[in-house]
Amino acid sequence: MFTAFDNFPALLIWLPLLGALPAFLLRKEGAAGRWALASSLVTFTVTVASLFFQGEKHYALTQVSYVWLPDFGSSFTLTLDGISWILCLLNAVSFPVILGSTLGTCRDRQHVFFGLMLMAQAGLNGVFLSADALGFYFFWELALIPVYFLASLWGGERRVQAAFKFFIYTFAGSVLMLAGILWMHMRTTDQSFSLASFYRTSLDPVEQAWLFWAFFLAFAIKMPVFPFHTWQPDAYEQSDTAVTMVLSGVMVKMGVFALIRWLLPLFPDALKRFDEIAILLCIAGMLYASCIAMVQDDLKRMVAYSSIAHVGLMAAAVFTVQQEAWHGVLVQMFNHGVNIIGLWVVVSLIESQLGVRKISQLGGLAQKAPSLAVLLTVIALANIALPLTNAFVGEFLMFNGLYRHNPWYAAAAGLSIILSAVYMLNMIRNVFLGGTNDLTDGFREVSFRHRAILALLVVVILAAGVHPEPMFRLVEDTSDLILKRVQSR
Amino acid sequence: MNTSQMLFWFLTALSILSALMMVTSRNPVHSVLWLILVFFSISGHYILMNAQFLAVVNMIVYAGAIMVLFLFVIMLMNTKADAEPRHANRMRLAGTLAGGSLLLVLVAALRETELRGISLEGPEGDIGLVARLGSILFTEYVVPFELSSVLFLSAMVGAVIIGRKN
Amino acid sequence: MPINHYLFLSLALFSIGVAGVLARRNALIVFMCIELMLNAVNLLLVAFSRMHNAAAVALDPASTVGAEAQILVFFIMVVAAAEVTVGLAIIVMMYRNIHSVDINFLNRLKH
Amino acid sequence: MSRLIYLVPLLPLAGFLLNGLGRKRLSKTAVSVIGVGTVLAAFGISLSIFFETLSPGFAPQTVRIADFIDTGRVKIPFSLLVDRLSVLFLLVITGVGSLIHLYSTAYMHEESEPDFARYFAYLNLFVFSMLVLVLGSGFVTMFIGWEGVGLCSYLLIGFWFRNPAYNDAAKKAFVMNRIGDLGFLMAVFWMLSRFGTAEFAGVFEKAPEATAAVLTGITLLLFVGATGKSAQIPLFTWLPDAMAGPTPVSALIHAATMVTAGIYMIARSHVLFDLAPVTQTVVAVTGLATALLAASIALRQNDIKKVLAYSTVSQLGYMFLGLGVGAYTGAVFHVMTHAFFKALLFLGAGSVIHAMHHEQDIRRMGGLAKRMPVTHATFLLACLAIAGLPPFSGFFSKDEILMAALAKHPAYYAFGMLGALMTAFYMFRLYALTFRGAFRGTAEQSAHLHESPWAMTLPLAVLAVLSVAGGWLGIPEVILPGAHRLGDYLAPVLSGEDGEGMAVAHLDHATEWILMGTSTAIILSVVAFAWSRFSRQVPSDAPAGGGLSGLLERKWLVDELYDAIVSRPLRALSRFLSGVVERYIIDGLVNGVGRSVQYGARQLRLLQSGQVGSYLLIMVFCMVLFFIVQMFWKP
Amino acid sequence: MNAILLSALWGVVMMFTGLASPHARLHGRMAVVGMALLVVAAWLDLAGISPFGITGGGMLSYGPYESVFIILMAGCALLYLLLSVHVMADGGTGTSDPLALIFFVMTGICIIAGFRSLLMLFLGIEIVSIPLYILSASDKRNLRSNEAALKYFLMGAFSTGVMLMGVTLLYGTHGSFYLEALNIGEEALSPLATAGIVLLLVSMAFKVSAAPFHFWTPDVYDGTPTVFTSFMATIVKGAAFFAFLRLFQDGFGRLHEHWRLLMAFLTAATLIIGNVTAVFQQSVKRMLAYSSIAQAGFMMLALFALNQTARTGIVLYAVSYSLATIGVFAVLARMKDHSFEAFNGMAGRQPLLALLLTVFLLSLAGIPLTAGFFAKYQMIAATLEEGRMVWLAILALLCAVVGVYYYFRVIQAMYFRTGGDAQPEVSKGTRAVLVVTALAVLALGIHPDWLLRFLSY
Repeated sequence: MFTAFDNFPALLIWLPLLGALPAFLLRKEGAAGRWALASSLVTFTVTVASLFFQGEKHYALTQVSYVWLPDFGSSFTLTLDGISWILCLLNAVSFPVILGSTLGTCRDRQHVFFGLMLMAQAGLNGVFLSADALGFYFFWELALIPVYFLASLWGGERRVQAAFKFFIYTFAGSVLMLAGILWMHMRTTDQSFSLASFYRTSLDPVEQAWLFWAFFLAFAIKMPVFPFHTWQPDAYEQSDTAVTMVLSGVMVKMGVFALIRWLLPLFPDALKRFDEIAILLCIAGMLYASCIAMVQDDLKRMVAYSSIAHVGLMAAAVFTVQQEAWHGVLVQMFNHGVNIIGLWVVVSLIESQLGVRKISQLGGLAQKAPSLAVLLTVIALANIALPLTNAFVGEFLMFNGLYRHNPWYAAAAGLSIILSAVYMLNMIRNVFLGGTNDLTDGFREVSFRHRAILALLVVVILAAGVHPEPMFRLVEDTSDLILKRVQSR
Repeated sequence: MNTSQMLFWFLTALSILSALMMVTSRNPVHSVLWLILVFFSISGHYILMNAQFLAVVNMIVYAGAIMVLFLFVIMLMNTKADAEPRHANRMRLAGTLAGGSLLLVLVAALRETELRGISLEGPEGDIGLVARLGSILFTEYVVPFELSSVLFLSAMVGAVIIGRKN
Repeated sequence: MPINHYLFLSLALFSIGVAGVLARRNALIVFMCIELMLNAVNLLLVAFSRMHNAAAVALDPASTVGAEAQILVFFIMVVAAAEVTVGLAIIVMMYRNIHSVDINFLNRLKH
Repeated sequence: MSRLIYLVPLLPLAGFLLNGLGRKRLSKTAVSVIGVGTVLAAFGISLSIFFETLSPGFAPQTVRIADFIDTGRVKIPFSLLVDRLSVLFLLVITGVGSLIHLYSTAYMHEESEPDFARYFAYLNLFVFSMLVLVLGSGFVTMFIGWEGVGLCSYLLIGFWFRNPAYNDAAKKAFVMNRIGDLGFLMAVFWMLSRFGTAEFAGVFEKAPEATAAVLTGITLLLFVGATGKSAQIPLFTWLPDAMAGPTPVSALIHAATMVTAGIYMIARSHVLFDLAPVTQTVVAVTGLATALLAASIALRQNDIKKVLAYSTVSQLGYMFLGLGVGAYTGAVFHVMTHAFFKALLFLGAGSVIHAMHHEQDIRRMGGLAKRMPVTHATFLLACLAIAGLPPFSGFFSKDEILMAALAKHPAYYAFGMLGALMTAFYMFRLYALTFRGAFRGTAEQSAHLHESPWAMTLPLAVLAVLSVAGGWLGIPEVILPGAHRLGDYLAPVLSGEDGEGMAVAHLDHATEWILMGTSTAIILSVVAFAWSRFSRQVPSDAPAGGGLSGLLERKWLVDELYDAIVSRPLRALSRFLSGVVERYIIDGLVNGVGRSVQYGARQLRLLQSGQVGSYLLIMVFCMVLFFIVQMFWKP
Repeated sequence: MNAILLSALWGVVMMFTGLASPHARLHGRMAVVGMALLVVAAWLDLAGISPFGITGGGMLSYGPYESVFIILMAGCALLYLLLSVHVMADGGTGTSDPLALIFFVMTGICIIAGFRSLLMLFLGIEIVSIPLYILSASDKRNLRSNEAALKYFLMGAFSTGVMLMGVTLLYGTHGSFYLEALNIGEEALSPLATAGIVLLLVSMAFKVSAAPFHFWTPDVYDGTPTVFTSFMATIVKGAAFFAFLRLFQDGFGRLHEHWRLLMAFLTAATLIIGNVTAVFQQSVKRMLAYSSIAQAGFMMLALFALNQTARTGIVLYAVSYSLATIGVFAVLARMKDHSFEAFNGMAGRQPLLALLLTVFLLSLAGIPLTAGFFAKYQMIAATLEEGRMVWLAILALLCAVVGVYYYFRVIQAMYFRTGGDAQPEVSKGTRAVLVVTALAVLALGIHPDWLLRFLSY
């Protein structure tokens, strides 16, 4: 029976989507932005509220299904379980922050910008909530389109090419996934696209092998995992920072999420054959990206490479199929989103004031903007997983899982802990500390709004770092359920 | 070898020879004339096979109307001598090669058909006669017959469109 | 006459037509070669018509089996006539514009 | 009182928050009160807990505050372990800490108000982290403090962030610590997967079941962590650089407390180390090597703080030597005494630097004894203590370690003794150059030279008392049987059923007396030599020449070596990856796919020649091909 | 049958309208009315109401599947006319004649949609082709139009010859033109019949512009006046595919195994050549010509798979492809410059038009929520259902990625680049029709069930 809770999943998609339409029409200066912020806050409220309507369900696999394409064996099925909830929450938290931080930025065609942003949010929520493969694919693409436009319309000089590369690359991955989805669909006993039917379907090893790689490629490009990552630095660098926040804060989580929700439970036998390759790719990517991050002079590229390293760890941890590693991954998805958005906010504040992102041209900002420096430091420390910040919890569990899988992997991956400290502190040293120069002399403390947003993020970082338990309670049951499925085959 | 066989071989030789001449003639007018000869020889074959109606139509429509139209156009353009440049030999070679290999492949493929032993000597029906064919055309095949008028209408409109002065 | 003779004759004429289409550059002659191909088809159709008819008539003298092939030949002629009208119109139009009927003379549209 | 244990770390945390958030509004007085008050209050509570632990019925207790991580097979609570070892450290940390806080109120008074508040916030945060480190009931909780102190060290070394060199030093400290932390973490993961827990109680209970290889591995990894934090070979180079921070910071963090975290950790997990003799040897050898290396470098340093820094590294090496030979009490004892005299030395140096207007080169000092009597007196006492002369505290603790080392292997003792001699030499070289002879600074410095205010001298005095008397807590059995109060106090924690002093027990008393006597005599002569020589002769300003002394002055070129074998190759590799692999290979492949499509497009379009003839020709050829495939090719 | 009669009759009506009145507007209106009536007539066929009661002697048959297809094609043609009659009127020549030809083409389409006999197929295809030769030649002074017409005509006539030879050879084996008579299974596998099938395959591949028989397509589509290209590339091509599928399913379906390999080759070649060559193009019109080849490659998958999904899917494909392409061409026909650069900055000047174009292009690229996605989906699904040569599906998908490249070039030009001067004059009415077309594209993208259910009666 439908209860009040059952409508929440659909609501989480419709709210931002319906919010997007008026935003396109609000041409008045600033109006669209305020509307979008309000809309995203409503979504946030509803997302949080949905937690309290869970009742007896305990975030276990609850599905709500609407008729859509019965002839295709597809329905509009949504599931709000632990893992989708935490990602929807990330989405709900991120967008007010992103929109709030970008509100006053000078930008032409604001109404389009904010409309597309909300559309992207709807698409992302759809990806996280879909329990139907076709719906999942739909949202997978639909999240991409608005972001493609956002990334092409606003940003650096080479944005069109960069965004296009991003689009084509991810599209290429996702068509392979589509082939895999269709194949799975054929193999289901009831010719259905539903997640449940997919889970029930058994495949022979050869099928599993190629399907595994088809799906993996799609997700690997999205995350991105080495060596499929080259779209990312370009896209991050060239996009408007608000868009980069969406990309790095929420969108890359699509890939990790999909590994857990789709790839591993569907092809457990293939996983047994290929997990080492996948993990090694991820770890190689972590070290590789960390090394490159060390020598980047562009703030955005540096953060981009650091993101590759972090996401690589998450992906590696997923492939270990260790219980607590998965919990760590799920929690870390949220935490990484918060942290990296925080970093981008700071980057965008610097760029908007000085028009420069080159680390070598900056310096001494801490003198001019002490509050900003403090907030950034906390966020940066969270990014390198200092204990009592949010990322520590996740990384600890992930490394733990990796260690249980193979100690040497953990040791190799652990080197990135050191490297991450190197590039993060380098960045702080060269941008915030030291003396000012001609350029940075004119830097002013950032506005109260931005400080408040960053402070909010810092509070989240610390709260989640000191008391991560509620998040574990949220994801545990679902995660263990899926894990059991992966292991039992 | 009876008369009809002799006729067959004669007409066959004639048609192939004329066809080759048609293709190789440098003068378009000669080509037209050779083609008319092909049509005549084919009509001869029709008669051999008791398809009298088609033999007649072939002569009237093809040899009579269509080829005259061709001649007319050639005259209109006044291109007696072939304007084809000499250096088209490569294309000619390729064309001949392609046509030859097509023939080769087809013949090789169809050498061993189930029809191999079947001879056309046999009781002759009357379907090739005007009356019989006409009645079939206007009963069973009246729909396509009527529809073929659309073709002529189109051709007419086409002539109007293309021929009209702007 | 074995049917195969007609088959091969027809194929020979057809192939000569094809070769002509390929080898010649005068639009009119190319067109004539196409007509030759059509006639090769016609000849074969009539031969098959005769073949099937002969088999059927042996059982039923009033049979109309095989007539449809001759009907098709008739339609082919109809179509050929229509095609000739349009085709010649196009060729004449082309001649009017460029004073040539060389098919390779027009090659603005490529790549 | 031990129920209030959580207040001990929380008070400094509260101080951190108050000072940190209110740094723009609070006056310096308020900041000082908060900063010093919270630590002092924590000291008070610690003291009361300490007295509680003295009672015979005291049993170690674990105070569980909350769950930190409890998911899957990983269960990590936030809980604090109150036993004699942790309480001892509490006392040292909060005690020395409050003294240094007090000292800082004067020392840092020149800073602007926000910076002043920031300084105290950092300092309080450090105390909090350090307390978490020692109170944590498991390796993860300890790791939280472990990284926390690293962070504070980073923040405080780079406190004057306008100076790029300081920032580099801060970064170096953090990164080197991180390298060690990775080892620590790996050990934690190993324990978690092997024992299912990282709580001390659980681990120690299950440790005997594990194989020697596992234990050796875990302990070695833990030791890697310790080398980072406690500045041992190979990760010691950050500590001398860390002197970039304000001097009280050097005293508190880089001498008295944080750097001893490694010793605390190993002492805490001595159960594991006892079961891993290979690791013990590694620890001892590393400690000894570090002690000698650092001491030798200190011989030729001219920066007052650098000398003290290398001295710290060297003393830490001694402590590791003690740990390696199983003299855990000795090591902890030395931690304590070292905290007193080294803090005193740093604070004294701070006082000097303060008076000299941030001049740190001892070649520009001299003759300060008269101008700064309190500083001079306390500094001298500290020097005597560190040199290991009886009856000063350093003598007892160092002696305990050396005796245990002798029992293990004579070589340990011999080299240890060599180090002690060097210590005595460079300390009195330092003392003589600073306080003896004639003043060599500028006239301006001379004019302003004065004794420091009470807030600075009071801590000096207190620490001087402790430096002198601190050693009396652990008087060896030879001198006064049953007077090793510290040993008795720590016995329940540090020694199992065997009883303390198993190493010492092997030596007969006569040998001990002889060794003590000779060593004291030699040290005395070295002291006298250094004193007399450097009261008159001042090292030249000329840069170091070649040979051994040049090598020493350039610190054995260790930094350069690391630069050559780690930093530069890594940087070159990164540049190569970023500039070549990323751009041309990986991205090149991706773009290559696109380019090959475009190339294909350019080639394929040529088929579209625009000529009907060729179109038809291709068609016919393909038709022929189809026929061949269809009619003749039987797959 | 209603549809055939009405379209043929209305063609004549259009001819006389041209005689009666020189007003192009009137011609346009008449044509629109006629096409609307054609939709209704086809609907009556579907409902079984056939006032004239003519049967084709079994040579034609119209089930719901065929009728729905005719309705859809007539519907597309209606949209096409609504979008194009103005442009034709502006062309200068009287519009009645081209419009009459379009109706004649519709007659041919109705025939080839319902043929049961090869004779009818031949006749239908000729009725479709001959008017198209004329339409492509309709811009008489333009050498490009001349060239297109000549190429189209010569190659078309050639392929007619090939097709007739195929029909003849099949007749030789079976003694009948009826599809039922041909489709008798393995015993029909004589060399003669096989040769016939190959020849028919070649000629049909030519008609649907499958590589390597596609060479006429880019040149003809490029040279033909844009309004007519739109018609040729969409509705006609869809119908040709419909006939192609009908022939090979109902005629040679039982011999599927024996010609599958050739079909796979054709499919792969078409996909690759169409998509890859389109990448290079500098003119949007020519790009669309190659895109039509690329899309044909996708439709070829239906012929490769030849199952129920393919059967319904090809209709969906034809409709969605037609709608989107008609939409793009409608804008293109109103522009002087057909290069990509001409579209630069169009989003700023004509936001609605740019948005609509984007919808169409996304559909062509096969992005979800547009009809194009489900069209491609059906094709891939059909291929996978077939279970063999899965690589073909993967190839198709990768080609779809290449497709994104060139379709998005237009989107990029419109939204992300500045300059350009394209100011297509689009009336309010046309805009409205374009909106309707776009909505149809979206509706099919969200609920293709609506259409597919009709087809699976």
